[in-house]
Amino acid sequence: MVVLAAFFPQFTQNQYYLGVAFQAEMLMCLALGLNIVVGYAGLLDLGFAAFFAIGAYTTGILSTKEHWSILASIAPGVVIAVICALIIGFPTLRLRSDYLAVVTLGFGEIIQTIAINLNQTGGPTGIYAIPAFSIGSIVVNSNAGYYYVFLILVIIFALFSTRLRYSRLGRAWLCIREDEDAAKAMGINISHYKLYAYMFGAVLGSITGSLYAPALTAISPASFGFSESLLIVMAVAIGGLGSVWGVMFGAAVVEIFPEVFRQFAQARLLIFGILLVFLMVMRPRGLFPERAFQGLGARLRSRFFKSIDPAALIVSDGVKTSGPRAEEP
Amino acid sequence: MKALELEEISVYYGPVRGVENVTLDVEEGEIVALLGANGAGKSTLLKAISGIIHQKQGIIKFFGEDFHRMSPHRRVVGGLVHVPEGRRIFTALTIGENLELGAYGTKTGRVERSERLSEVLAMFPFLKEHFKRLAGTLSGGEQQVLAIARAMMSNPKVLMIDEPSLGLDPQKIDIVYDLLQEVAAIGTTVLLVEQNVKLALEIAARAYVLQQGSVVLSGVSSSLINDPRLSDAYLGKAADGDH
Amino acid sequence: MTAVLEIEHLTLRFGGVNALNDLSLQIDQKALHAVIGPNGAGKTSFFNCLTGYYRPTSGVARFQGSDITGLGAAKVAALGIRRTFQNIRVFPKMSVLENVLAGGHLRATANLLSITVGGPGFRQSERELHKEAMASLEFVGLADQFNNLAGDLPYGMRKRMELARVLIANPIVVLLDEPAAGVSSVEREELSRVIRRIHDNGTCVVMIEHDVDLVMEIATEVTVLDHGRIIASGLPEEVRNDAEVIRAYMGRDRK
Amino acid sequence: MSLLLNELGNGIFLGAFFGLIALGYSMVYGILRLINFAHGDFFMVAAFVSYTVLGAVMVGHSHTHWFTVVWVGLLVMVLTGGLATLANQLVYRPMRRAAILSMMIAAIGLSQVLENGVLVTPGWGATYLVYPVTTPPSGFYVGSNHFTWGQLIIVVISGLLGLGVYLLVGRTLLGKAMRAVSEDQTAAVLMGINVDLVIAIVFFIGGALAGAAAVMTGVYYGQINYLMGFTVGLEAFTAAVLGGIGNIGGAVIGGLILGIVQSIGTGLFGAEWAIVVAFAALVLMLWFRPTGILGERVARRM
Repeated sequence: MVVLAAFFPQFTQNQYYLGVAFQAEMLMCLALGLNIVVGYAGLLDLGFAAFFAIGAYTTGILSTKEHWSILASIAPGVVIAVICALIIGFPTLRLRSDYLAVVTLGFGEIIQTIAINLNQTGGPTGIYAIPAFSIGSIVVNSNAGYYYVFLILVIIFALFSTRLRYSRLGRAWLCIREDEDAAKAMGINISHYKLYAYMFGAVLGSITGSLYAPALTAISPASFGFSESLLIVMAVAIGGLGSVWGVMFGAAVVEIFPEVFRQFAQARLLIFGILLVFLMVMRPRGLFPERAFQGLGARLRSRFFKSIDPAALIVSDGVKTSGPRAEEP
Repeated sequence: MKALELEEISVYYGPVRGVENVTLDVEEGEIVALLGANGAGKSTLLKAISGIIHQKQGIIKFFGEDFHRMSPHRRVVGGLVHVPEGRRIFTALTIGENLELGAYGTKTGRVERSERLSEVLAMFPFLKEHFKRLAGTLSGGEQQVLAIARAMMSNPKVLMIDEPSLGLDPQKIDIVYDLLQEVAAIGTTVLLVEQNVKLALEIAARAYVLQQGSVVLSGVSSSLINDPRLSDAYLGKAADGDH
Repeated sequence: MTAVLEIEHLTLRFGGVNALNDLSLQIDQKALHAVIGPNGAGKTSFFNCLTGYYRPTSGVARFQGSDITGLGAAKVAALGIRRTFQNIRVFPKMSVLENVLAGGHLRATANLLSITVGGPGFRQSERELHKEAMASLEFVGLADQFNNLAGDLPYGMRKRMELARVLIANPIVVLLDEPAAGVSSVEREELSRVIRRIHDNGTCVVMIEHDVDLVMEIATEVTVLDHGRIIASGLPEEVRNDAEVIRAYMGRDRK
Repeated sequence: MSLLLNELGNGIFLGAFFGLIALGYSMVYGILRLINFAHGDFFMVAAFVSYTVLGAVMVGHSHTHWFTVVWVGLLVMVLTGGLATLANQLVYRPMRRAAILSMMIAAIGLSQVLENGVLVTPGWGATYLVYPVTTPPSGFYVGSNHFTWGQLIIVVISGLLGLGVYLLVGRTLLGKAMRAVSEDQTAAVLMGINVDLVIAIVFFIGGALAGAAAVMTGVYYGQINYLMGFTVGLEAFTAAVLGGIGNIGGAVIGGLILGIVQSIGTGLFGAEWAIVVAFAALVLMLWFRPTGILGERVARRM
């Protein structure tokens, strides 16, 4: 699949297709970031686009006004995003998670409002003439080029998400999602780990934003509103909460579906909403929840921890049972 | 006339057995006790009868009528009331409001409801004194009294009550059991779940003993009370110690 | 005699009700201590007070000499007091192995940096933990179930998995809330053997159990609670023949 | 001083709207623990429905018949209540056992359906529509501040509706059943309460109140838009949380406080910062009193 994706620009020179494709990749990146918060830790974040905006605006401002290189501007974006995640997360993570949904939603609105109303952010028109992304002498200035940049980013994020998922961090998040009381009994500090989830989500969102700015060369507040946050939530919810593959699939559907049905114009979002509701009623955990891709995920994982093969650790002289024993020793 | 008939009732919680193949019956006007240690399936059985959990198989008849497809709130309207374990009174409502809700299902008019209310309050004078108090401020014993009174508001044919003595001190237990006898005296059939064997057998005519989800013993109270198998069901078989 | 847990005058009040009433008790490090008593006696409340899920109204609980009253549940767990739950609390959407790994959360040494950026520390720590987890699963006889979802396991196996999840943490004290409730007689044998082995390894076991046969079989000390008070305490045989205990279980005559 | 009085008056006026919509959020949350994100859109749909109905009945009339507005308002209340109930029956009721997260996502989906549904409906669409009826500018002075009769009437109607709900929930048998269901659904079933019916009624009442707020919004502001539900819904929910969600009195008080805070904030910083002020108030509130002004602390038990 990766190979297929790698050669996609070779098959088509159609800029429209390439544009849609890299938008889809971008949404995958964002969805992978949100998946850490919603899918792993089970916290509904409805203002995720705020972190996307923070990355995009930091890069936009630094590269146009201060003439920083795009690559260098990623770091300050990440720092600001993490600080924002702490500020908004710290007071609210103690609360019931449904309150968090509202507070994050408000945070998203606040960030957008700030972007619209400050001079530094260019007001409603935003920032334009953002320079191209470059590493050394390689300058990326075509749709195909950004297609590859985002392809690499998707792969990095997917691997990173998988790594987090199968670390003590990921396990702690899942425990919190499944049962907070039992998680405490494992010695997991609930509020710390919720904050971590929130911070990691912010980092991925912000990096995506930093690369989005040069890809479009212009950014404006309209791209970072609630509807963008909503698209990301939908990608995660449709694909399957917590599943890296599912989330990427969901992002592709969310981006491509409305494009395919473009001739229905406005009705496509209506149909989309109906499908989302229908999906949640029928499959509340999404199309491909975790472990639906068990085979693939397990293989990826064993590649990851080459030397850790639990099956090889079964010692034959252990107390091995599965079901009733024939007789007592 | 049989008030309740259960035939081969089985209930599972996912993979976990609740009760298995339980058959029992309760005559109209009778007090019958369900005994057994914790986890034996007594509460599960009551929940299946009142319909708040689904039985996997078996038939439940209420005065000869099959209850199978009837939703739980309609069973209450039909005259079968269940006072659950832990009383489950509405703590944020006043005593009076709790009582009024007890008559919710029986679609009587306002006048009849207030008549019924004064009847019940006459039976439970304590509640009359504290009519406007929040139910959450009552002590355990008082809450149990309220739960019984609330159940009586609908003038039930059958009252099922789960562990009325739970967490109460001895005087309160006496009060609650006196009340249960009064309730039975006015013709209400009572199905009583109780851990406290002596207490239950004192007021019940008959009893069924559950162990691990099945009926292991049943009979009239006077003969059960001296049956050694009854104490086995609680304190284990090894009465002489086998170490 | 070294008391690992010292409980002094522990009282817990809910609304107007005393769930625990002036409980004082010492539990020896070498003990397999059973807490029994009729439904509603306050046994689970007692566990919840010890493990930081409830804050007692008054009284003190000490663990290895230091005060743990009012510490949060995660902190108590970190000290080495681990528990199981009455209605088993597994993480249903995680695999059996991962459930157990989660139990070893605090033993994994990888820090945020090595998890995110990489380095040998992470892989090393994960490998160690996986080994430990498989060993714990073997200990309870579930090694071959490691890749199944915890939510798909039958009840008895979930109970054993919960034990493995406790064991991987190398706890000093384990509190088991009704380990044998609702399991078949075959599984019960399995559980009782596992509990005894945990105890033989030097871990202090405190268990709430209704199966008096099991208690008589494996416990070294028994405490009987009724209405939030201790009504008897001592060796299993003593407690069993105590008139008050029989009364608490069988009830008393009225008036 | 006079400026403050003016902001206070505007705040109460704004708060009346917030409070009405907040009631719907609060009641549904109280009973299902669900943040019904679609609630603001019930309000929006109600505005469009009333626009069309009023437009139809006003044809040929040169001046406004307020009696007509009232009965159209009542009709719209019933229709919006019906819409909310229908949403419950079709979406939330089948999801009663699903995770609350999935329910909230379904609610967001429903909100999208309603917004885009209005967007594609012929005659409605994306542009601002001019409401067929508006309140006259005549009014009265308090000191040097001018308030219109329309504002006063709207505050009074909102107050009466709020009082009605308060009495319904507090005094009637149905209201007691609602509180019983919100505390303990199983115990409520054991009282013979039809829990599904009670939940449906709660949705109906919440929807009806949103319907009333919609007609008054249209009449007062004179224009409606398919996105109007979103912001107002957000603010109303904030109001519900401020007051202590699940609490009837709290919703009204939270609405008033938010209205006043926002109106003063707007006076100080400008209208574009209104939503920032609202959320800053919310976050501050959650810092210091996580359960809201009237919310009680839920006992921490396992």
